[in-house]
Amino acid sequence: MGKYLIRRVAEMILTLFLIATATFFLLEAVPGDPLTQRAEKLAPTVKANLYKRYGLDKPMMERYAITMKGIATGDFGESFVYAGQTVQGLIHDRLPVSARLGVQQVLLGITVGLLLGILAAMKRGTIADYLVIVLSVLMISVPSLIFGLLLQKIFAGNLKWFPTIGWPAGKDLWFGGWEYTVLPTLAGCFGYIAAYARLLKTSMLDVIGQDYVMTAESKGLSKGAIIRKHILRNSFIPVITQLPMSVAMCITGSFFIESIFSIPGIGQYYVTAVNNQDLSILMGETVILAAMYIIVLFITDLLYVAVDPRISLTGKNS
Amino acid sequence: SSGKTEVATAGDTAGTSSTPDATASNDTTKDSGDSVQELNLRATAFGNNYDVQDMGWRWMMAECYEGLLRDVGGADGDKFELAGAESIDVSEDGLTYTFHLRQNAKWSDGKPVTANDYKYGWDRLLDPNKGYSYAAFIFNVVGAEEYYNGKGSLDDVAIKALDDYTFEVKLKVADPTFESKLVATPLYPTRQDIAEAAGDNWGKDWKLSVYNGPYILSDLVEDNKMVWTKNPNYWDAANVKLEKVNWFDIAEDATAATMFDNGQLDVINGSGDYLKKYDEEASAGKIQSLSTQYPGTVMLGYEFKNGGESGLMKNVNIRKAISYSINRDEMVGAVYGRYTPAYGLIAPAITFNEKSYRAQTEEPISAEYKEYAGDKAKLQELFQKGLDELGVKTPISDVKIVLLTSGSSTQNQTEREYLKQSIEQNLGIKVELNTVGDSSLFTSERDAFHFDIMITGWWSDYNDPLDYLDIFRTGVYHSYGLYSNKDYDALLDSLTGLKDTTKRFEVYQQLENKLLLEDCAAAPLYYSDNHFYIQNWVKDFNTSSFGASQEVYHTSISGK
Amino acid sequence: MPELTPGKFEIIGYKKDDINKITRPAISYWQDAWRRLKKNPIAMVSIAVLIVMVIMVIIGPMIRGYDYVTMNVAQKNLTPSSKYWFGTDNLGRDLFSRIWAGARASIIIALVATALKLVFGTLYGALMAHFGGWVDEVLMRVIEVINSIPSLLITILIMMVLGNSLFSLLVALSITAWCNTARQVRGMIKQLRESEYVYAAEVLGAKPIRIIFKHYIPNMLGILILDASTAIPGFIFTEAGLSFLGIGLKSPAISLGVLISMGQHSMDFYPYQLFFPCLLLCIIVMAFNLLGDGLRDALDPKLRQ
Amino acid sequence: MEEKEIVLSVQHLKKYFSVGKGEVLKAVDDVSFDIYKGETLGMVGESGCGKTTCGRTCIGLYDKTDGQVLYKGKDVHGLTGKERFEFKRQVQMVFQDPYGSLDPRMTVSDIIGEGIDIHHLAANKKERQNMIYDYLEMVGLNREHANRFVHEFSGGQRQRIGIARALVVQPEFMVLDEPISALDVSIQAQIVNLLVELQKKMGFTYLFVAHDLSMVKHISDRVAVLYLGTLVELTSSKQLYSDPRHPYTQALLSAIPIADPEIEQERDKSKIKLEGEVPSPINTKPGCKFRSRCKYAMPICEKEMPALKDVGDHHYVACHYCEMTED
Amino acid sequence: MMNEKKHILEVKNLKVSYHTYAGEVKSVRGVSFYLDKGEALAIVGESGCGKSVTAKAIMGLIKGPQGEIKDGSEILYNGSNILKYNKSKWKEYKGGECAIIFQDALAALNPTMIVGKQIAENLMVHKQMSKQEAAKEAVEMLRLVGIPEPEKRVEQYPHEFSGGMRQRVMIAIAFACDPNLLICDEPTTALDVTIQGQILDIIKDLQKKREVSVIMITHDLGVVANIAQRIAVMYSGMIVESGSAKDIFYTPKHPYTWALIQSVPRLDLENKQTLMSIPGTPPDLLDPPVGCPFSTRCSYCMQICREAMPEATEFEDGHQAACWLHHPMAPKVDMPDFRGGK
Ligand SMILES: Nc1ncnc2c1ncn2[C@@H]1O[C@H](COP(=O)(O)OP(=O)(O)OP(=O)(O)O)[C@@H](O)[C@H]1O
Ligand SMILES: Nc1ncnc2c1ncn2[C@@H]1O[C@H](COP(=O)(O)OP(=O)(O)OP(=O)(O)O)[C@@H](O)[C@H]1O
Ligand SMILES: [Mg+2]
Ligand SMILES: [Mg+2]
Repeated sequence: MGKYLIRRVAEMILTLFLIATATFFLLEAVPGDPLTQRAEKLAPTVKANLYKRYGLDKPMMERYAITMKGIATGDFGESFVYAGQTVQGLIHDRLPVSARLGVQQVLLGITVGLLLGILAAMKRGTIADYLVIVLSVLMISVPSLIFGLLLQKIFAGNLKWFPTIGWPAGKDLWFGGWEYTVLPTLAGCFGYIAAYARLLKTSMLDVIGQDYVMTAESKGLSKGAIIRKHILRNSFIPVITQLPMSVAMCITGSFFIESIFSIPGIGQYYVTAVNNQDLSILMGETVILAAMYIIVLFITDLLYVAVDPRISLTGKNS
Repeated sequence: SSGKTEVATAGDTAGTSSTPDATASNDTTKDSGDSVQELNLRATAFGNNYDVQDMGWRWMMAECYEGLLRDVGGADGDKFELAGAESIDVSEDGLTYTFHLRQNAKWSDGKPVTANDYKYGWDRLLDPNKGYSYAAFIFNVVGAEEYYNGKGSLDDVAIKALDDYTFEVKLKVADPTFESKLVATPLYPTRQDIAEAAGDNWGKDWKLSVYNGPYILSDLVEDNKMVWTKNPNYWDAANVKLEKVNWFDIAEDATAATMFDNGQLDVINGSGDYLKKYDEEASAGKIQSLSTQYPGTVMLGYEFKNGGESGLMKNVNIRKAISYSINRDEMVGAVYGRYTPAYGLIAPAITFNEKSYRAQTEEPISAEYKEYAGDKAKLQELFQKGLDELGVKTPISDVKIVLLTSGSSTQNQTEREYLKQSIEQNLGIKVELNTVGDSSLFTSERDAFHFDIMITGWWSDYNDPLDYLDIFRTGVYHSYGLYSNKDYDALLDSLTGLKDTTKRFEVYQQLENKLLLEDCAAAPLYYSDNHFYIQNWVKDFNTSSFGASQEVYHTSISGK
Repeated sequence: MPELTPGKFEIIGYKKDDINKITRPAISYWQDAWRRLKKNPIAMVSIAVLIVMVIMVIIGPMIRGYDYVTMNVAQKNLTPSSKYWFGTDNLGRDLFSRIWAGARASIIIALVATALKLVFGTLYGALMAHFGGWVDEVLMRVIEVINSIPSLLITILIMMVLGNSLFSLLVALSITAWCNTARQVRGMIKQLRESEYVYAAEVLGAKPIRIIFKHYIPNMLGILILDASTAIPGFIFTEAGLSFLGIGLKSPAISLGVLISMGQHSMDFYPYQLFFPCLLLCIIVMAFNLLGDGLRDALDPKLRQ
Repeated sequence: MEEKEIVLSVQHLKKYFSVGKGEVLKAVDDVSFDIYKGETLGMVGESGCGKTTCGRTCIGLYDKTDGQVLYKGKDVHGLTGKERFEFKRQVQMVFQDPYGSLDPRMTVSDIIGEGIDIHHLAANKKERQNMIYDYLEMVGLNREHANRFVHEFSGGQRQRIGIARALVVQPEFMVLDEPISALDVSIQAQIVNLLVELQKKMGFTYLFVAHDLSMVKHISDRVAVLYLGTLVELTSSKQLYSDPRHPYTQALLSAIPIADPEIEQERDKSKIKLEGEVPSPINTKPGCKFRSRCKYAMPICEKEMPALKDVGDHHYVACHYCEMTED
Repeated sequence: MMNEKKHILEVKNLKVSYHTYAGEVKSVRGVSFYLDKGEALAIVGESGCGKSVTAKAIMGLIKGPQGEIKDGSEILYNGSNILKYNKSKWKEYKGGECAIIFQDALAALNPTMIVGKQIAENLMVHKQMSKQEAAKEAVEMLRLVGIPEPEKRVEQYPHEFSGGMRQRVMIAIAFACDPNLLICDEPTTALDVTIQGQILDIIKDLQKKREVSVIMITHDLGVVANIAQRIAVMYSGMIVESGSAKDIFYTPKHPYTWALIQSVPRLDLENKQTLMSIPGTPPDLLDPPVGCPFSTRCSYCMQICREAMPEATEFEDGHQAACWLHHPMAPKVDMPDFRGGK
């Protein structure tokens, strides 16, 4: 186990290094640089000073080395566009906000999605099944931005049940100000509901056809017991596989939600940074997001083992 | 419970809060004196730059900081009021300016605002190592340009603090526009001790700043909310009525409209279809409306270096044909639903001799435009003439020009489609769009000369027509297609030291005519403006062109 | 009960020809799958809807006789009427024509991106499966890296590098999507490689090329078709999302995404400008999804009889 | 037995599979035997003992781990180019699973034609077609089956198609990997009859793998008994059934159920009951692999793997106990 | 009834169809048989003839919308028709009265549940045991079926067991609640003969000890000979012959049974002697023939066989066969004498 952990961590670090490298060169390939805009009206000497200050005057490979060294020491540098903003600050201020939004969306999405999936699988071919299909297609076809605005208009504007914009801060960062989180969470979770409902339905249908379900039936177990004890756990593997994707998506994917509800999260900042070619911030954010993704992948592997005893951590299969 | 909730955005003023004054916006029984002096405003982005010398964020700085003069908006353009200065002495020759500073002006930490603060700010502006782009505002100061370019030293710059409350500046040549530049934030004072203590972080971290304006920036969460509170140390604090100003970062117009309709926002900046809706409400007396001109002109720029991708932009007739093929009236109505069609360069918001410059002179191309307007045959003839002059044999229908645009909003999109189609329909040529998402890519495309025409514009920094005319001087900005005309430059130079206003006015006229009518250096499309809709309980809300676009210095709430 | 006569009780035995007679009709795997699909009303409705869609995106923009590009400012923002069935947009263009033109672009983008994804993903996956060992490891790492970088970043950056064009849009869309196909193909080939009929071909002395084209590809088609039928709505949807960020198509080209993002801005005033493109998007996505479900059933070997 | 031409000679063949993390599965562990021209060598052993692996390694389908397989004197795994190609024609295989071994997306004529195409055995389309028809009829199917897909056929018919596919390249040696175990009795007889008939007509050499001992006895001249990857007994089929030596073979033979209630119920008492668990083939310990279930197990069985020894009349057994009782 | 003993199970005219995209598969087409207490009945027949479907029907495992038990079918368990059972009676019947052992034990065991729980589950449902009691009993059950170290083994997952042990776990599950009726659906097909022998011994042993009635489904006549007292021969969804084991093995009356018995290779045969085999393939149940389903492959086929299904002819002591050859008008044909080879 210890050996396994060490190997896993080494692999993760290697992957992160590759990701950082890929991101760096991808960003280099984009024409223009983050200072073009700012330096436009400057005299040549002053411009040169500015480029020097951000280290953009150095050749690419040297900058690559510097960037990598920075990342290794946890120093991503400061924003090129918004003077004074650092990745560290970002992690401190914005990441928790996005994380709560993401966690709430994914949790709600998965819960409701799974319930709908079970419903659809158990009532296959009935109205309920088709209703779930239609609902899930609707949920993925209508952009979350539109959902968000509609929810805002109806529940904050007309009914005044919830505040229009805002997000809990300070001591409420994690567990307070629920009323502020209702609409954004709702608006963002539809995609997950749809995805998980479909996923679970498919995999449950697979499992229902298995012989051991028939064995369970022949024991005289009730339908509910069969679903709970025999079908669900065996249907979870594809659901777990989907998890890292959702986590990766929920950070950058909440861009629109964050923007319409004025939520100071990482998604909004990320898109702005991309548009501004804000190299240092992009590097930092990408590496952090990737790290999160990789960690979730690792957790997923643990979950696999927890769910399916046939899978072992060290060997792929036994 | 929400009362105890700590929330980054207090969107609860009308939403979930149970405090009576928040929900009862139509509660007439309340005495006006009871109203909470708190104003809720919308912004679409926070500037993230707290260094006045950088002028990064004018609308905030104009309220939280203060310079020698304050720009105050009015019905007929902007006026200057003394602010940090109590009086200004100008020498006979117009070269020496002596500012007598207000002795009761204080920073938010209680320290007095001194002449040295101004000197430090101005010195900083010129510091070649800092690279402030607005340094050119004071290049006319003796020794300034040399110092900035590394050829002189700071000691030779004629900026002096004669005593704590007397600040003196010497100019190289007399400059009637100098005064109008004084309202610009780069010429605001900066506290040396604090700025130097902050070092590299000066202007980056708002918590390190001190303020000398009516309000203090007291809280800020990026992409979310900013809070100003009244500055108790402000010299005119007695006349500042608002205790608190909340700025919400609201990205979507629809969200802002929802909040405004709910009374969660006190002022909204109308645009698109919302203009119509709120105009109706305003005429029904439900809300107040405030619309003013704004010193900005949007135009088509031509590529002068190579004549563009097509090589045709060197010819004035071709440029004119393109310019005249656009029906500005229709465009303004169809694309924006606001703004004023532009046939000149200088926007109506610019005043000269206390009156709108535009009101005093014809727009240069309005007459010639009318000759061609809507007449396809004549326009194409003009274009053909240009082709002939260039010796280009390509039939007009095979001509293809590239229009460079950026931005992804619906308005951006509609705008470029409108332009493309107008030109195509009227001239019978092809217009290809070169569209980039954001402005830094726009800059790199532009600098690579991948266009014939582009959408560009100028938003004035100080209140003088010269600010507009100067942008077309040879080699000044890249942004206008590298137009270069020696005669034009010479004419601009003749203004240096010219104090006679009538003479200056004449030269301005000549310059604008030469630029637009003779050379067609750009095709102006429209002049910018502001449309604010204000809740009835808000009093004395104002707007200005060179200060704060949403001026809340004297604003108060009553009857909410 | 037939009549019992002594003549019927003569032993005649069986005929040689009869004993090996196959009563099942001679149909191919695909015919068989198609037959099953035909029995699935929902899948058939989806196919019908898709056929109508294809016809409509070809002729739809012409039906009303209004050009979907040329503006007519005098007629802007009209509500649906007998003249303009779906109303007009903010430059006075017939929305009915525009919606079909938009759907055309969306569908073409989705189809081409899917094709790119399939081709590249298949090749890549085949490479991984074929070489195995460290090549597999390295190629797998590449996929892992691509998957870990937020796809939004990759998409936007590709659009920036290649410029705002249809081509770059396609590249940007497919570049993150092929990973999944590659993985699937890798898994499939690894599985097929162990299958007895591939061994049989090897025993016969078949060269790898032959095995790939005669055995691997035909046997993966079912999975790939399924992959495609889920990828297509995905692409339509992603393109729509990009339009919201302003990195979709270059005007005057329009897609459903562009129409929806434009419609969103006027949804307070002209909700129909948002409603119709959304509705069409829903119908297309739903049709592809349901067809995909149907295909899964039809192509599933377990349900084969 | 007089000297016969050796077609295939297997010498100390080993085939290990690595099953992740340094563990090896010894599917075939040091197996040696010869196959003579024109004979049928039966290979039996319980499921998973390495019969398929051994068969496949013998014809070069799997790489060997160690040892040697000589086909007509040439190393099967060292063949290249033309020789290898020719080898693939001369040696064929019929697969265990009639459902999995035929590509479901191909017509019968393409399946049978594949060998013709690969080895260019037909000059033109017509000749190819005729060959396909001939072989279809040879295995007892009709011409009209040529254009059908395999899922329309029953298991027995499929297995015939598999045989036709192998026959069409005119091989000399065939590995029959449990060609009947997926079929039910009435069909099994069809296939076995066909195979016997073909052998008589064309003089094929067979390696016949199965775990159904009665069928193996029926078809084989000699029989090899495999246990967990090692050869435990090898002799003529008559000898084996009348005088099994290895305790495993004895147990196996006694356990064959006989389709006769009286005999079967009588025999029930005399059946040798094997106790103990079948050990895992992964990371096996040294010593005799059968010892955990063997009632004659001795201390030496723990330590030393018994070698295959001739106990007379070409009857080979690998067992310490037999060696002792022999002496 | 010819037997004095009360039948524990009686199946009457059972018809089961599956509705597939290809059409209606008539898997079981009117099967009738009975089973007495403590008796072992073997159902033999080739692959796909409807043995498993019959078993599933008895177990109540035929499910809509695909599967359908046709009207008129009756399955009487101790005299009451299980097809008319309500939920609670079903619950009691399934697992409690009647248990089943499937062929592929790995597929039939839940891969994500420890073996002990899978056994205990049954006990908790039917014997109202507490968790602890059930767990203890599960260990005993494993011990009963001869799994060494059962205390340790109950905590393991099915994939950690060998094939034979998995099959024993299945048996343990089936026997946990002392069922009166045990259905074994090819429990040993996947196992080699030595393990097969062990499994059969366990079943026989339990049968003797607890007086369980067993239905043994297989197509291995050796297994049948080993275990069965009575035999039903199925062909194409019907029972073509049934009787005591000796009747069927020594005096079979149906040509299909003849062919079946003859095609089994016997150890006493000549080497490479041609085996008797049944030519051709069984009919497609999608579109079964009107007449006798075996007529297309039967060497004694008569015109009448193609036209009508023969009725069962009763011989001595419950031996029945459905063949036109036993009609008075038919020519006399005896079973040919080349047992196991020509
Ligand atoms: N490709 C492979 N990778 C790893 N292990 C394998 C592989 N092929 C076979 N094995 C293992 O090798 C052993 C022998 O397998 P093999 O298929 O040769 O058995 P067999 O005697 O043919 O069995 P059966 O009668 O079931 O066909 C088994 O334990 C099997 O799990
Ligand atoms: N779920 C199902 N859907 C459709 N057809 C089915 C289904 N289950 C069984 N059948 C059909 O019913 C017929 C009888 O099947 P059954 O499983 O009873 O055969 P069997 O006698 O048990 O054969 P085997 O010996 O191979 O197990 C077959 O033709 C089969 O195709
Ligand atoms: Mg095998
Ligand atoms: Mg069965």
